[in-house]
Amino acid sequence: MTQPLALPEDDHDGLFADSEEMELSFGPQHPATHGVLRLKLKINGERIVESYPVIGYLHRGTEKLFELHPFFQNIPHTDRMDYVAAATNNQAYVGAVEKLLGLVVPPRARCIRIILAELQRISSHLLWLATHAIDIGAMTPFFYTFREREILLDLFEDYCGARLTLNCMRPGGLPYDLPVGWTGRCAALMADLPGKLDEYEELLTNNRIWKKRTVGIGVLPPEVAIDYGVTGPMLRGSGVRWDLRKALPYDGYDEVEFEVPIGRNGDTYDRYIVRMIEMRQSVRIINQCLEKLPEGPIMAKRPRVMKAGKDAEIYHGIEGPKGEIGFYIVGDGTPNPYRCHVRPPSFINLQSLPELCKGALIADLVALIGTTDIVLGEVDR
Amino acid sequence: MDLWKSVRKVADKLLLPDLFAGLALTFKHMFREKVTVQYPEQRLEPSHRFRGMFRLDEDRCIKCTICARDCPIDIIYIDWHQEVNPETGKKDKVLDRFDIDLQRCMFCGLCEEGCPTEPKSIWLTTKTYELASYDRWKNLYVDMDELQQWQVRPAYTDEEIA
Amino acid sequence: MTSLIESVRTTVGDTLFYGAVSPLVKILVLLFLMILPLIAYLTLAERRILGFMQARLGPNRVGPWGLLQPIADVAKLLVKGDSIPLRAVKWAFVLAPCLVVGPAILVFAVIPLGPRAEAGGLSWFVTDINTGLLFVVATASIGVYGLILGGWSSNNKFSLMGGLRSAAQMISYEVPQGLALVGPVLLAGTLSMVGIVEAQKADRFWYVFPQIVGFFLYLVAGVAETNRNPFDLPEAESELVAGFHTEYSGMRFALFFLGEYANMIVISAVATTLFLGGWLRPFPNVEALAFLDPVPGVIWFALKVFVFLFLYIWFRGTFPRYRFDQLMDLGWKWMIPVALGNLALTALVKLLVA
Amino acid sequence: MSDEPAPEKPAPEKPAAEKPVPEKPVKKHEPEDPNKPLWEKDPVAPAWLDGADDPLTAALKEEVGDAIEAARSFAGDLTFLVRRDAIARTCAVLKEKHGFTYLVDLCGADYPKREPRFDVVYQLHRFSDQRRIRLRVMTDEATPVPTVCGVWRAANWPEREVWDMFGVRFEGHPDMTRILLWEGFNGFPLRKDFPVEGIDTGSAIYPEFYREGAGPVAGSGTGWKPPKPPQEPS
Repeated sequence: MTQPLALPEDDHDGLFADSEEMELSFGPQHPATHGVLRLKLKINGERIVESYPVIGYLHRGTEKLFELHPFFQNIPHTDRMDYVAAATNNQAYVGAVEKLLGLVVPPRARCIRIILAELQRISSHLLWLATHAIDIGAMTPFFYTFREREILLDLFEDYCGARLTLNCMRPGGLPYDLPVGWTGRCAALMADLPGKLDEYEELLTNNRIWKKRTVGIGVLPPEVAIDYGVTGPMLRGSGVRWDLRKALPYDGYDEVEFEVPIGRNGDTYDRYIVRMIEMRQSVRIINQCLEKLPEGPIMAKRPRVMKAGKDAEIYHGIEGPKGEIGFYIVGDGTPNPYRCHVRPPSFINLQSLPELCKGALIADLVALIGTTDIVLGEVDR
Repeated sequence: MDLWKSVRKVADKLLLPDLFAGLALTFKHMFREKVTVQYPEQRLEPSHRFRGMFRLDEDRCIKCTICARDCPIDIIYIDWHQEVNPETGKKDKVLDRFDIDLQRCMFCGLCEEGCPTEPKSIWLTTKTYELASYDRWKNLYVDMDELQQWQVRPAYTDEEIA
Repeated sequence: MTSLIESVRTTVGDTLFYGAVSPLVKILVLLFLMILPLIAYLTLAERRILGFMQARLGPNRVGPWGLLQPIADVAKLLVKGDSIPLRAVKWAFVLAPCLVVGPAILVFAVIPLGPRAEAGGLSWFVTDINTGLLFVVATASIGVYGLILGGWSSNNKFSLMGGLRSAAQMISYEVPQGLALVGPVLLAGTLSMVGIVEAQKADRFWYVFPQIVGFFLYLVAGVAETNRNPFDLPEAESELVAGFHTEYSGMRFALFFLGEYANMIVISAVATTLFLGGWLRPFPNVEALAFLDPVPGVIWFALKVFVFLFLYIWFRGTFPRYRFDQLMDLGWKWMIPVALGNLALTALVKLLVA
Repeated sequence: MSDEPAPEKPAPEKPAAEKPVPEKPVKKHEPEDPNKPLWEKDPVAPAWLDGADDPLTAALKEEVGDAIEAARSFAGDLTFLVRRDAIARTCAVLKEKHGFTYLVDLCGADYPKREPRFDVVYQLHRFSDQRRIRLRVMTDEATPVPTVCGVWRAANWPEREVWDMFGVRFEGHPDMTRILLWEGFNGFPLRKDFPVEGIDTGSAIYPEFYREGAGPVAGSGTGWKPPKPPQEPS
């Protein structure tokens, strides 16, 4: 590798000889691609004619790793897929394993799981808001949201000892009970959070520049959204009132009251509003759970070595912050999963990006990457 | 009503209330308390359950190697042999090697969770987070003695280094 | 002070003194004691104020309260490797930063920091040409060549797009900016910068009051001219990585940086001179405030400039970024018609009053 | 996990750190108390049930005939084994007539001991009654599976992923290229015979510097070679 990089003969810098179009490689080292997404763009001036996402720069073979370890050892690996929403990844995985083994989770564990998952949803949405805003050029919400996210992560740290890669759930229940005083701190934050959300909204929601940048950008009609398999806030932003927490309730979500917000036009602004309301609804769910937190065990009775039945297969999906995160697990009678496939919401949602940014400008593209709320750790796994 | 609406629309166009609301918010924040932690001088106390650097208690350890087996990435290396204890005359397991390759450790805590002794003989709850180092093999590959004596973080501030 | 000036004047003779020595000394003082330190500390102020707005502290490690940070920055940028891309157009790549900084600093020649010389003293400006404002507008518009050249010569598509954006943006916004500047000129009846301030003194009010629309237009256009948030499209870091200066590093990057901040100060200084009465104290027509008269004019001037600079930073801390076509919309469809209307109204009023 | 009985050992006080609450020891060989809550009973793993009497099975058998080779259900999810060449038709029927408009997931699985060795698994969702079903298709290395990209656009990337990871090709797919790995990668990593340690990743990263098969990590792999060179997608 000592020889200097040989330059190709003049290739007109990717300009097509007979047209105005230019090829632009957007990423993987680009500040707005949230990691290592690469988009091959064909642009005419600043207008995008065609885009082709290139992914896989963060591929770590997680699904192969799953096959090598017993069920419980895979939980830390799930943390590292969507690394800003580890609790929901854990929840989806242990949910699938529980379904496979027939484990029943005690009510206290279920309630704490809901609290953790909703805290994680808020923290993931806060991070999304921070990066989305900074993509569109508003720098300040980034710091405000991180201020609150820090307190949230402190709660996670108090509970399980980690801030991002939580490893906080086990098949059949939870590894730890809540520490003393945790519920009080959580309730205090929940009382504080709606006011902080108002602050962010004051900076963005009515701001005419923000509206100009988001209203009518990247419209995704509901039929197209369903056709693309888009889930989560993106689907709800398109006006489909579908939330797995309501549709196929898991971990006792049918016992709490909350509303599922939907958008009207399916544009970037609607998705922004949907996520903002979702955070408020999460606060509402957490408050209910803190109120009714039952006493009792936090771990179900489970076999010492967890083995799936021979030829057993299961698919279990939950509502993650970014959409449906599901695990398809095949068992073969050993303690390891025979096959464990992840349905990553970011991966499927990212698929709709070329459709969204057809005819958009480069400036819209960063808004659209922000609004799809991708985490490349999950896209590439 | 239409008139009122159009008046408001014009006022909205001219007076830019939304932009001024944002400006007011950022201006207010200038005088609020800051959240920055001045790191080397101020340090945040990690929570009690914080998963940091490992500790090992060799006397408590029963050499069952469950921690090594439970580790998802196999970074705990344990060798032991049996030896007759001259005092009691019983056969005891003696650790030859208990190494942890911290470079790859992801601090999941499954080793601690799997440990059958009570209290645990390997634990991560040491409230330590300053593990950065200039020499990975020297400082991030810890053996048995280091695990037992390990209690201070590396020197960081000027006074500590001096 | 006065005696020193007098002794120098008698030694070298009047012609030489007023023709060479005094301007040279003024230029050196202006450049090295005022503009460059101001720019350096403006970067620090921006980072600190932005930090305060964002619930954090900003740089506070180098020196007391971080006051030596700009010096550390300059030292860092000076010793940093200065790379030129293999296929860049070298002469243009090297020339571009100079083209940005040079004109920005040149403009200060005609900006009056204070009143004309009293007997035996020196005036508070380098020179007063009777087409001062024209000089300002003309010189400032050279800067855009630097951006375009820098963007084009880097041989990077992001740079190229940044350069093109800056060209379109700065040319578009020069129109409303120029039109907004005509208002005070009409009121003052002169293009000389000193003359405009003196006219405000004679009229006994700042021109911001009759020209409030023009003032706002100039403010917005000024933000756009300096490529600052919310109009920082040419270097929009989330879209174009760093826009026209993506490939620049080390001292060349520092020059672009310098140019941007110098331009901010220029815009603020021009706005101060034309709309806020330059070195005049607030409300020059109110006798009750006469106790403020002993404060030197340059202090008032500096205070007004700082208010503008704070506005720049404040905007950056608050607003999202416009999109390119929306920026053009705003410039051509809103600001130019409004500026023309404002101009017509001003002319009409002036005609009727006279 | 490891609930081995802990030998009692006199141990000094642990440092001030909260420990997880120890799980209650579960005694064995005791008659189960029927009133115990579910989570204290021994877990009952779900089992396969026959799905032939499901109305959907009957309706589907009528519409696509012998395309449905088997219908079973596990833990409430009805699973159809569909004939390979009829999968696109079956999916279209399910979408058009039965309202399964949402393709949740599409993935592959490798059973090397079986013939044919690969499965492609489709998870379908119906919004009207929140019903989920699963389709599976068996295939081998040589035979491509008809694509369902025409039915759901959501199938595009997952099908590419299955090709990438298992080497199962999809007929009629608009863009049958590798998605997570790069073009020219030797082998299919999620196959059971692919070594976990990895292989010589070959070239195609820097074709101007490295020959085919002489990539940057040459020699560090296990020398594993795929049974036959991967067929380039047409």
